[in-house]
Amino acid sequence: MLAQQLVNGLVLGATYALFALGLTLMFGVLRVINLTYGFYFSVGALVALWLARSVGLPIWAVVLLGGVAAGLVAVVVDGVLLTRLRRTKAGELPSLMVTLGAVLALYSLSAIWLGTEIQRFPFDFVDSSAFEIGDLRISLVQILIVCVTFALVGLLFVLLHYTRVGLMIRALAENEDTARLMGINVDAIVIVVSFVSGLLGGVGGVLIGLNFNAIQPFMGETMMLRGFAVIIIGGLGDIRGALIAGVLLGMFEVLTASYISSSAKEAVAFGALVLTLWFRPTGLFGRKEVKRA
Amino acid sequence: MTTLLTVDSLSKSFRGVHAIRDASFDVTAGKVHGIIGPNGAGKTTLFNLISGLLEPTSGTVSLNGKDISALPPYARTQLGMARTFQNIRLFSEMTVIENVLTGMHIQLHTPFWRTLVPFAGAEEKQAKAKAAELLELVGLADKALTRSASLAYGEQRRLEIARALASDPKILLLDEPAAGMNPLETQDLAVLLKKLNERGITLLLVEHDMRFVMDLCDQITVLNFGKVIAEGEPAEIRSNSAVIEAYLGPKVAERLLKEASA
Amino acid sequence: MAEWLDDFFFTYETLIHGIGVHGLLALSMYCVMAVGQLSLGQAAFMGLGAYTGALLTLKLGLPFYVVLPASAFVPALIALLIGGPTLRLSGVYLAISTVGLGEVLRVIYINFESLTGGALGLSGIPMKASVSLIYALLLIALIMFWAVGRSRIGRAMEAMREDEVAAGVMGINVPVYKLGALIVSAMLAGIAGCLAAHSSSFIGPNEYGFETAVTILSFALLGGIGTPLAPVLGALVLTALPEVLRPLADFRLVINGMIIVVAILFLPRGVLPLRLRRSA
Amino acid sequence: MYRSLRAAALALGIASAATVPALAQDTVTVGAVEILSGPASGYGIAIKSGLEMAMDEINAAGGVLGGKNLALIVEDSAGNKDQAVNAARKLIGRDKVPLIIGPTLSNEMFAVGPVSNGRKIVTIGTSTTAAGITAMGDYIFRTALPEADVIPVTFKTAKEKLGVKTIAMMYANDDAFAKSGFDSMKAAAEELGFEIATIETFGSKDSDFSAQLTKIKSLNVDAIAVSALVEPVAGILLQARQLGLPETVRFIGGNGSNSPRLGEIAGEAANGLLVGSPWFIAKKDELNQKFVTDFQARYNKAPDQFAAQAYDTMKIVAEAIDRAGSAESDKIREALLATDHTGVMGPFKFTEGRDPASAEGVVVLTMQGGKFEIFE
Repeated sequence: MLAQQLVNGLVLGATYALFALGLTLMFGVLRVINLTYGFYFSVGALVALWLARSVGLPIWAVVLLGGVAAGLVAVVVDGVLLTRLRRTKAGELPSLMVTLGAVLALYSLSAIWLGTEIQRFPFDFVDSSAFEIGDLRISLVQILIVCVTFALVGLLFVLLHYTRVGLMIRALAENEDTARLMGINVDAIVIVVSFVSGLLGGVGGVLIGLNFNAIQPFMGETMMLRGFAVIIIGGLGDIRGALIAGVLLGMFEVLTASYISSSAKEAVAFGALVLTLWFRPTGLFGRKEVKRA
Repeated sequence: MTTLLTVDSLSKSFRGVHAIRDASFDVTAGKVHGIIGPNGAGKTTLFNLISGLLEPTSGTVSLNGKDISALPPYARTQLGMARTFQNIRLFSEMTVIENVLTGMHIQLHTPFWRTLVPFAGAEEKQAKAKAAELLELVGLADKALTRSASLAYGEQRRLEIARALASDPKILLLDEPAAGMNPLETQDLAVLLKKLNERGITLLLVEHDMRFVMDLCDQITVLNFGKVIAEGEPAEIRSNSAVIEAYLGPKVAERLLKEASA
Repeated sequence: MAEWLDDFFFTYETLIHGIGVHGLLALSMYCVMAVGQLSLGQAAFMGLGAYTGALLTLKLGLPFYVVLPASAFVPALIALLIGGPTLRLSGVYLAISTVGLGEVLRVIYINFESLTGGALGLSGIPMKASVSLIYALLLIALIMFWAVGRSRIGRAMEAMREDEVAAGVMGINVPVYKLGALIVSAMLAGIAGCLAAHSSSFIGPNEYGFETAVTILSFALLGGIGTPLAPVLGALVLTALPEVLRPLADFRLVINGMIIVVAILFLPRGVLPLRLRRSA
Repeated sequence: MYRSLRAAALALGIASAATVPALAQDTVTVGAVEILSGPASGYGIAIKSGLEMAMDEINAAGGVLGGKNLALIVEDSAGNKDQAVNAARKLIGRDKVPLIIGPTLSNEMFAVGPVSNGRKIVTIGTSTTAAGITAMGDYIFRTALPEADVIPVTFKTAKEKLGVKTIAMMYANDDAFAKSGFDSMKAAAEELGFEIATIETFGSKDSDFSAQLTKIKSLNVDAIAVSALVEPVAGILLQARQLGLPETVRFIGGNGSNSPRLGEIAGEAANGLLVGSPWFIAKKDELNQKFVTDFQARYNKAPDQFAAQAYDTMKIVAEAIDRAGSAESDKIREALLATDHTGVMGPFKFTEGRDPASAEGVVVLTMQGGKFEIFE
């Protein structure tokens, strides 16, 4: 049973990490806690669902297009909501509040439009077979989730550290004014970062929708609370931290449910969040950067 | 000749980059002390360390012999330190006089419910009289009820000084007070600062305008790459080879020094 | 009293209670925002007050004049624990940790079944919160905030809201003011929660979540935070609107969300861009 | 303060007077509070359909009290307890109805009950299955069979026909409906002498149940009883099969699983699930057949149990009004207690505690190929 539970924990943790990647990237570069992020997750899954049902596209196309659609939505949302605040240097809290209002409106509108009933991909859409090693069972979708998560972290790392765009993104993350002075087209980089974050969120939505067969407009909202815990524990803006914190959280939740009590499972994420805030507010790997007033 | 402010072996690094390295100097009570240095020398960082907006990596700052390195900014203000900012930071929605009254925060003690009673608050009345006086001093008396965001640039700088004076500081830190001013405004500012100094307020200022610094200051500390490279009276600084080199590069410095000695 | 008036009060009693309670909640939000902070935990503090009050009434049978202060005290204590570490950090930490607080409390309400009734909540709470009590407390809170706003403390709070760093340099003890504001706001939200519990007879663990927190925020942002009266008017409008315009009910959350967006982007000083006048 | 409230009241009163529907003297009006908008509106709309169809049949057959028409005002609660109370207060205070049908959810009923009972207005829940509803007061009735009556029938069938001895239990612990269903399940399991291997909980919005199911799998139980709304139940069924839980382990559902959505989401994974239902569309008696045909013709969709319960409730109410001889709440209450009605759900009486008297009409269903059928 322990082996199976560790697999369960790894898969659950990978979904948390996958969800948190784009969220932490957005904060790391754009300095915004963007609450509309959960909506991109829903958009990815809903678009993919529509493509799979009505157009009949195969899985790889659905994952990709779901991600792209979410990325585009992210760019539009960022443009409408945050450009103005960025220009006036309005700070963290107004940005957080504006995304808060927007996400409430977006979720509610899409719920009115699409209903809140759970939808699922067609039954034969993915091979539901599983590998069996003794008692241990791992399904293809689960393997896909873990692999995609690690692959995306790798790709993101390469993008940030070995490309020109990555260099510009990091310069923007350090200081917007300096980046501008260095001749970087900040507006373009903001669009790139929004798109990549949205894409990550969207891909996460499709894969997690595939695994759990539970797609509906609010699916991003439930993930968002876990996402917060992961990015704070991992350190705001820290991609490696998000991966490790996500996997650890998944493991802890599963092990708590199996060896302590399933009703304690819910408390793990927020317990860890509270402890982090108390003892290590900049996260597991966060740099010390405490502002004083 | 008592020392008011002592900076002792102060260092600050941001993620491995040393912004201030082992800086030490004293500010004598009643003097005007200038800090100069080329762009990026660490002047503003030094100011933020002295006023408590940043925590030093090592070293100490003492005021009147008391180590204040661990104190937050508000506590330093209570001990008699005040400052202005390079990029003006007024409370822009407030009126001009309210900005000054905010500066008096630590001296006022009337409990809040007194505002419920009409005609109460002798303390508030005195505070307003003092604020008006300060505005008079910086030449903003007629703008007391204007929203501060609508002041002209030079006026905003002067309001910042009035606001800083409101806490009755022993030492006033001015971060590039003449930045963005035209020569006439700069001249007025120099007159104002001299007046303050005559009232017994010690001034510590960072400034780019060489002539302004040389005219005004009694003592000058020169920073380059976070290090103190020279210290002395204006005349000494003017002829210091290290300073000239820091500002103009080694070649020009050599030529200038040769010309001077020829 | 005329019979129709009696019927009128009966028909709108919940709404009248609701407006008063929401007014108190809007003030509690105002209190945090007045020092430039954002708490998404007002719903959680409200829930804490509601559960504290309901439990003291139901299990111990304490009189209401003991219950009400107690339901302000417990949230205040939690605010102290949350605010201590997070208020030293940048504003987003308080916002996120208060969201976390709401979740932690929800899990507690659900799991401590013997005390809190779990998912079934607590029912049969006696209706002790009269209209006059609710509105009297709202009035007192308004007057207090008005007085504070006009005083040197109000000036310090406005300074912090505009520029925290500059306010600190003015000698304002920024951390203490922030913590104080959070504690007072938690107390107010707790009182509002207790009043709500004692006017609706039933409370459940899922009522004090994220959506409620955002709704409270939209009260404050609709009115704006220039004066304490503005958020109360915001609460009045947003509470009465779905009742007056029933077809809007489906779009209630959409409207709340849009109000926040529009207020932040286009009306940063609120729909009522008033500013409290100090006599200077 | 009070004076200004009164002034406001006067102002509003004038405005609202115009919206009171002008009802003729020869009409008896009853109210209903149901969820007509928002995520759970499906339930409320089904109930409204059942109520209105029954009302039209009654009026076509001569109405009530010797020729008066029966009328119905349905107010929306949107699934929100405050809105439910506001709606009930409006029905009582402004429309002066003697009786309210609804509200839809048990949570809403817990908020509305004390208000309507305090005004001595009869309130009848048609879909509120939680424990403790009717205990709120003498004027609170329900026609919905509480879970506590349905579950034992299902469990007994599982024991007798499938030889179930050891069970695991799962429920959504943040959901009042699921929790109250679980309480009934636990009581029934203890009553029948089942061995409860473990009790696992989850959140009603969770989508990952692998930890709980892996643990249950290692315990080798005969059946798993699940109390939750249909979405998490479907997720549990799918993941259970994915984790290789053998098909011989039966799932037993509560009222939440009694929905065709289960087959749509879970498909083959739901095969073999058992659930008890107070009503089933394929019940063969003539009354039910006619109801299903008429409903299909009128609304162009098949009725569900909520519509069926509402339909019977409206008929029961009409009969009670006739027996009471007047549309006064107190008299209707007395008359309701003497109900003896045969409807689409089967024979119906109230207990002294104002709950349905018998669970005779309960049928045990099983899921096969995504559809429910009667379990034989």
